Amino acid sequence: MTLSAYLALALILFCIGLYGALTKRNTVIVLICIELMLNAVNINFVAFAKYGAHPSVHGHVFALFAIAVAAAEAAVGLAALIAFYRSRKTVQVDEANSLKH
Amino acid sequence: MSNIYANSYLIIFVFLCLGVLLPIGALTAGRWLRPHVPSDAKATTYESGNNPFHDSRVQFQVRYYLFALLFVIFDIETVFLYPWAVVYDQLGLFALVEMIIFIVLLAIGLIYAWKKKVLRWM
Amino acid sequence: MNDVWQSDWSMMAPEWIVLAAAIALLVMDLALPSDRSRRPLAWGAAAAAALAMIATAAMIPAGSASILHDTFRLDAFAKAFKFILLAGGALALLLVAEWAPKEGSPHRGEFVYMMLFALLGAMMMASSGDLLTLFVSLELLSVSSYILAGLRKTAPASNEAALKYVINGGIATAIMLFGMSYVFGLTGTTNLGGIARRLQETNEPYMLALAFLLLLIGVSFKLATVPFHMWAPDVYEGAPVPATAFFAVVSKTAGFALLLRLLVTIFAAAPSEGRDPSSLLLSMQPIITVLAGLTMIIGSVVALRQRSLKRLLAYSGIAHAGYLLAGFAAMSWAMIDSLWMYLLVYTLMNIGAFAIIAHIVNETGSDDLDGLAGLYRHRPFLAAAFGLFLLSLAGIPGTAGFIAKLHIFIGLVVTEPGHYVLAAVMAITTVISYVYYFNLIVQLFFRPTFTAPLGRLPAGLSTAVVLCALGTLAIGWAPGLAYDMLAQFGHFGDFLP
Amino acid sequence: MMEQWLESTPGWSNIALFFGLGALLLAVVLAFVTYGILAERKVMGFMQGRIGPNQVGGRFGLLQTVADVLKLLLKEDTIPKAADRPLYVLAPIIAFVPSFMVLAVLPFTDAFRFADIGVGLLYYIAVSGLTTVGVVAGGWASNNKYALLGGMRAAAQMISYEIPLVMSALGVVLLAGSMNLVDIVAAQKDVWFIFAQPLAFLIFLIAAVAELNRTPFDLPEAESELVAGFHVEYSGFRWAFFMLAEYVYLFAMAALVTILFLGGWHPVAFLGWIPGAVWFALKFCAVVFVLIWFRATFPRVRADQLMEFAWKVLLPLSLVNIVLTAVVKAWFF
Amino acid sequence: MMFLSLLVFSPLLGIVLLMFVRKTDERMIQWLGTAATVPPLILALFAFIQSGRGFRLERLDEARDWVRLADLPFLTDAAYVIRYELGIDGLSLVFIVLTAVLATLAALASMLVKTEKKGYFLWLLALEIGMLGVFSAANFVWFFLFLEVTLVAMFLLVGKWGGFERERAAYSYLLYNGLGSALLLVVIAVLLARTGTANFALLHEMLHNPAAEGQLIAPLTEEGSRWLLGGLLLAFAVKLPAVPFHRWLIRVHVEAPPPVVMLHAGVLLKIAAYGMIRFGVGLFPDEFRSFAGVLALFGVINVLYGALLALRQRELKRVLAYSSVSHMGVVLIGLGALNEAGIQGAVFQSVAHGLISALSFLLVGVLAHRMGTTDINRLGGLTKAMPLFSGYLLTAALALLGLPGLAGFVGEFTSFLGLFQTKPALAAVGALGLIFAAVYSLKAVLDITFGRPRDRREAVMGWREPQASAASLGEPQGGVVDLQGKEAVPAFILVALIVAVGVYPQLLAAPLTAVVKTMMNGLGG
Repeated sequence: MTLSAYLALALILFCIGLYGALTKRNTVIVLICIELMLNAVNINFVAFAKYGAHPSVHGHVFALFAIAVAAAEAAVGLAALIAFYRSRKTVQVDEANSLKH
Repeated sequence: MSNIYANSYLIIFVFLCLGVLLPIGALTAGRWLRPHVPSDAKATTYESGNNPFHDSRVQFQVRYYLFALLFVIFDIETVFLYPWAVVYDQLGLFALVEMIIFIVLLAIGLIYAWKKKVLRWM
Repeated sequence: MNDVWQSDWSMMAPEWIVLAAAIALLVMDLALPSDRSRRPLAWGAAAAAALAMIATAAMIPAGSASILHDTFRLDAFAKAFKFILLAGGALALLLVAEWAPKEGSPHRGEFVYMMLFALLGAMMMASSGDLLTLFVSLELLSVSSYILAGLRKTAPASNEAALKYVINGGIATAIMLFGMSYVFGLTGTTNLGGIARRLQETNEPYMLALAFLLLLIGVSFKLATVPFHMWAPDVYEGAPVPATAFFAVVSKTAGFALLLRLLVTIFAAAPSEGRDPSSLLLSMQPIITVLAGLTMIIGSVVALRQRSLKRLLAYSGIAHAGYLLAGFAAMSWAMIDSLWMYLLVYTLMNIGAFAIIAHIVNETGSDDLDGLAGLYRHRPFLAAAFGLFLLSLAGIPGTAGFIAKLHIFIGLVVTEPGHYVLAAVMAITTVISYVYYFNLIVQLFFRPTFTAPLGRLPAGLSTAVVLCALGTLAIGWAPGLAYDMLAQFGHFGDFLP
Repeated sequence: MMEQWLESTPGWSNIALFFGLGALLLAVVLAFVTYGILAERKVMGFMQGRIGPNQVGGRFGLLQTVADVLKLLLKEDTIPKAADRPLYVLAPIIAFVPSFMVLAVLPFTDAFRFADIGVGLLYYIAVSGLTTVGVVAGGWASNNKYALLGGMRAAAQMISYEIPLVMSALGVVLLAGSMNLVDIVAAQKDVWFIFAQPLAFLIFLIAAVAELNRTPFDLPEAESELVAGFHVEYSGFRWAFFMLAEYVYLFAMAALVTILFLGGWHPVAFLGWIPGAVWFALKFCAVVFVLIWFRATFPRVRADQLMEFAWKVLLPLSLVNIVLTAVVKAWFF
Repeated sequence: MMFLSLLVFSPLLGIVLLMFVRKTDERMIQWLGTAATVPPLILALFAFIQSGRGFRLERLDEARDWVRLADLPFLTDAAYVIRYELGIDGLSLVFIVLTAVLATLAALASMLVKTEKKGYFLWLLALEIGMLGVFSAANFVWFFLFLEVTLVAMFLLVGKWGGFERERAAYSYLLYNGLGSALLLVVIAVLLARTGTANFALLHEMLHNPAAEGQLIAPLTEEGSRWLLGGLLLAFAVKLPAVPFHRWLIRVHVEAPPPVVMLHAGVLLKIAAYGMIRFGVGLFPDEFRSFAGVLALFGVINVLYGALLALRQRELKRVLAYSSVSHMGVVLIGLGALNEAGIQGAVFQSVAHGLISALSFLLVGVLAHRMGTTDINRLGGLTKAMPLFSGYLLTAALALLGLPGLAGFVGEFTSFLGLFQTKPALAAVGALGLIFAAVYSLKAVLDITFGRPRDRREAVMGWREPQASAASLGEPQGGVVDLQGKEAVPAFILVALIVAVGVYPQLLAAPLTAVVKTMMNGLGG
């Protein structure tokens, strides 16, 4: 019961994140949505580590690493976004269209 | 044991509620007490007495972002350092060596930022 | 913790070499005055990668082993793929040495060691025996790649490429991690072997299938296959050419290493509700097959319309990823063999092509395929080399590309029942690909020149071109060279832990 | 006392109990803020050869702050037309709530403490970081150039100094082997960490001052440069809550310094007969005094010096401190 | 024994030497390029004569380790070993000699090519290597390898040195043949994967020896074999070309430089016939039976369709192109007959058509060079200006229509003889094509040689302007001069060969007999 509640929460968060990441035009929101997805992953890991069929500390460790990596990715993502903003003066994904056949 | 855990977070929740209630209460009380005589002049943005011009949400200096990014990286590293520090006694020499390597890598990152003049505010 | 100290650290020699080189170059780059050329750094990095390659080759005869609680595996698979990764990395670094964008190249130092870090990530990925190391090394590769894509800070195209890469990569990473979390949840361990063993006892076919699909989607980003291929053309076009070459070759190889390590190890013996109850992987075969077919078709058909060389090679890369995925989908005994062979060959021919494109971009500032027109007249050898790479990419016999493709074909039809439809799709898309490859050949040899003659090929590029051309020819006419090496891996019998 | 309550089964009665206790603490804190401000003005007056407040509430101006608060309460509330209204209203609350929440984990004595969580220190650092959001939000929502600049500066400063703060506290965690603040105090039974970790203490103190936005690091509110920083558009009680947050943080930070480095409620050597609460209060007051002292004596640093100091001096030093601590601990213990 | 390798790769010597010749030294290039085609010719003729004296061609077999694809415990030692294997029999020898002869003649005729001769000769020699290799390969993979060499070489030769629409022609050549090759590759891959070998003899053994069937890596069902044969035949049908796939042939014939068309029509098309005989009949005799009727039907369609369209063409190159389609139909008919006469006829027809089309295209090349056009409407009365040329052209036309005593007759006659034995009705319909052949070849040639140069559009109702190729638009080059010595030599040799084969078909039949006999045994009588 506990586990499935966490899993459901994570799944919902993940789906919201995925939906946002795939549909939103504002890059900042897209990046935040990606973070949302990653956080859903962390909930999963921690929930499994505590209430899973085979509880083990590996889940916590994995969550820590996921957090760290997500931060690194966010940092690079923001850096890319800033660089993009400085050259194009926009943060809308659909205006990132200078690269086309 | 588990009660301590649950109760502790209950306390934190209570504190959160109190923290939210106080400003709400105070501001509501203030609404009853304070005068309310709005005018256009009062609602203008304060710019040292000049008439406000332009939008103030201008582009910031990039250095703010740079510091923000640096912060994100270094702050997250504590995710590894804190657990390590807590169980340091039980880990032995290997953990020390490993963490020194980690810190050296962090330091290299810092030196990199330093050399690239990221740390310069002006 | 004693066992950690007593681990055989020399097993990680190639990784140590690359890591040490990366850090040393980083420090040197910081210490050197800013007006000094960074070209020697790139050469040094290429040398380090070559050294690591030799170290890897020296380890081939040794049996498989693992250290650090089976998180780092040095089996035949790891060695084989590291060999390709390092070869690709070294060649791409040669391209970095001659990188000369029109705004100057103030970030060549970064270019060099970010590439080494990415290479390190790819190598660790080939060697990992644990979800965690797999994930972290994947991200080391990915994050470094994002930076590589955006290294031309003042070029809008490069910025856009980096942004798109990050967003797509981030989504893919999240999807894959979500799959990993389910895998972990079902087994409670992150060790790949442990997961495989525990999964045999689980009875959660639907969650497992979901995990599989999530992982597959996540991996398909690295592979640039359907459904996550859309980033490739934009990123390839916008990124600096050496970075593009790196993505095309090393990232792709690493992606297939990931695919095999992750999906095959975990799911080969997992229970399933599908058509083969004993193996989830086999029950998912139809899906992979469809994805492979779609990838091949989309890659080759859309490539027909491209005028940018980098974009063209991006789509061709998608098509090639489709061929590789087809080799994977067949799941014959030749699976890993043929993938290895194909990736090796793909590395050689692709980097060779990118080296020449790098030269054209350096000289003309554009990668339109008009830039190739009449190259034959003033640079006959360059044109001949490019022609060779194109023929090889097209899979014409006499070049390495043919042998690799033949091997995939054999893998496709050797199983019972054979994947004839996939083989047919592959054959037809190959012929479609003739059109755009030969279109370039037409430009090279038939058309008159419009532009000023290109200058001489600089040392780094010519080294890369010569090495790649020799390799392509040698494997084309004496494939025994590569197959003898492949035979040493013993058909990756020790792949499953 | 508290321990029993903590071990009882959670329920509505517990909530009511904790609510009561929390409200009590809130009252204490508000009292502290009221008289802390007065004390600050008095001490500064003394140091600057002035008298300080002496009109309202007797010769010592005991009701001065109360009067100030009442004045704020009666002030008209104005919200600039160009402001982002919801965010503008929300910002002071966002800034204040975490400042109060961090108090939940601080143990004042053996008995007088609230939540007992294993990651107390981490909790403090994490939650206190949220205030930055309120500050930036306030600066941004005001739609005022000064406010925005002040908000940005505040954010930059707070995140910059959070790193050395966190890293220096790591030395303490290393020695104590726990992040639970009670355990950390317990670990100082023999030696206070100010002696075991002098470098960490210095870094922590400096970073703490900067985190509190107090002189010499009060750039976000530098009146002479930015009018009043991020809260230039705020008035009345909205402004009061920014101010309140600042002084609650003063309270919390002083308590934290006491807990981390000054041995909490542990007595000095032979003076064990004095109750722990008194010891804690004494140390706490000493820290507060030092902070006020700083304010009266140090000139404000320049913005560039401020940032570079954090990254180029404090951060490397704290890294060195971590390594040193770890090495020493590995060799000698 | 390196004889076959030497034979196949001897043009390589020419390629290497040519590399060192300056681009501008055209005489030297022409001389060297021609000389380079002589060694294979000598070797091929030597082998031909020796085998005529009873030398056993199997003794020429060569095998060398090349690549071992897999080394798995459950496989036998020989499995997945692809060796470099060359080996010929009478059937291959005939085609090798044809190739060698036509290559030399094409090199001689290459004096008609004026631009970038160095590159031209490099690729021409590469093409020759490919063609020789295709016929010498004793291994499917190497067969394919050499086949693709010809593909690339032809693409470049057509695309760079061809007429006005050369690139289009090159692309359609590439696409059609690429598709054929891809199909072939799939078949090869299946065979290799299932049997573990690509060697013709071993494959034959594996597929037909019940004892060896147990050694198959994976089973090959009857239905599977039928699919394989179907794929094989389809692949070669594209290359032959059979009718729905013939468009590329027209383009290539019209646009390619004449010496290249000589080789293309003379040899490359015959690879398909060779492949059908060698692999279709050789490896899958039982399954071939069920396809024979379809093949014959397609052959008849080819013959009639090609001939009818040839009738409608007003441009000499197109006439010849469609006549090629028609004549390749005869090859299909021979194969479809599936008896000794039929197969022999198919080979005869291949060789004969090779020689005749080479001659025709040589003459067309000269014509285009002299007159700047090959449009029949704009040519006429050449007998006066170019009597020698006209004589040759007439001979070619006569050979084309299958006049007894010339090579064409032997092939057509034998093929139809074969078909009459098995499917008389179909044969009767197909024979109509022969009548058309007489009409279109004579009509075209007589118009050119004797007719008056005028626009005859009004004479033939409803003609649209035939698509004019570049060659038909240019101005006459170098005035109207008759066939000159250098050009007359290849023409003369070709005529001599045509006559020789026509008069003494035993010349070809001798080496073929044994091979065809073996194949008929495989077919079970």
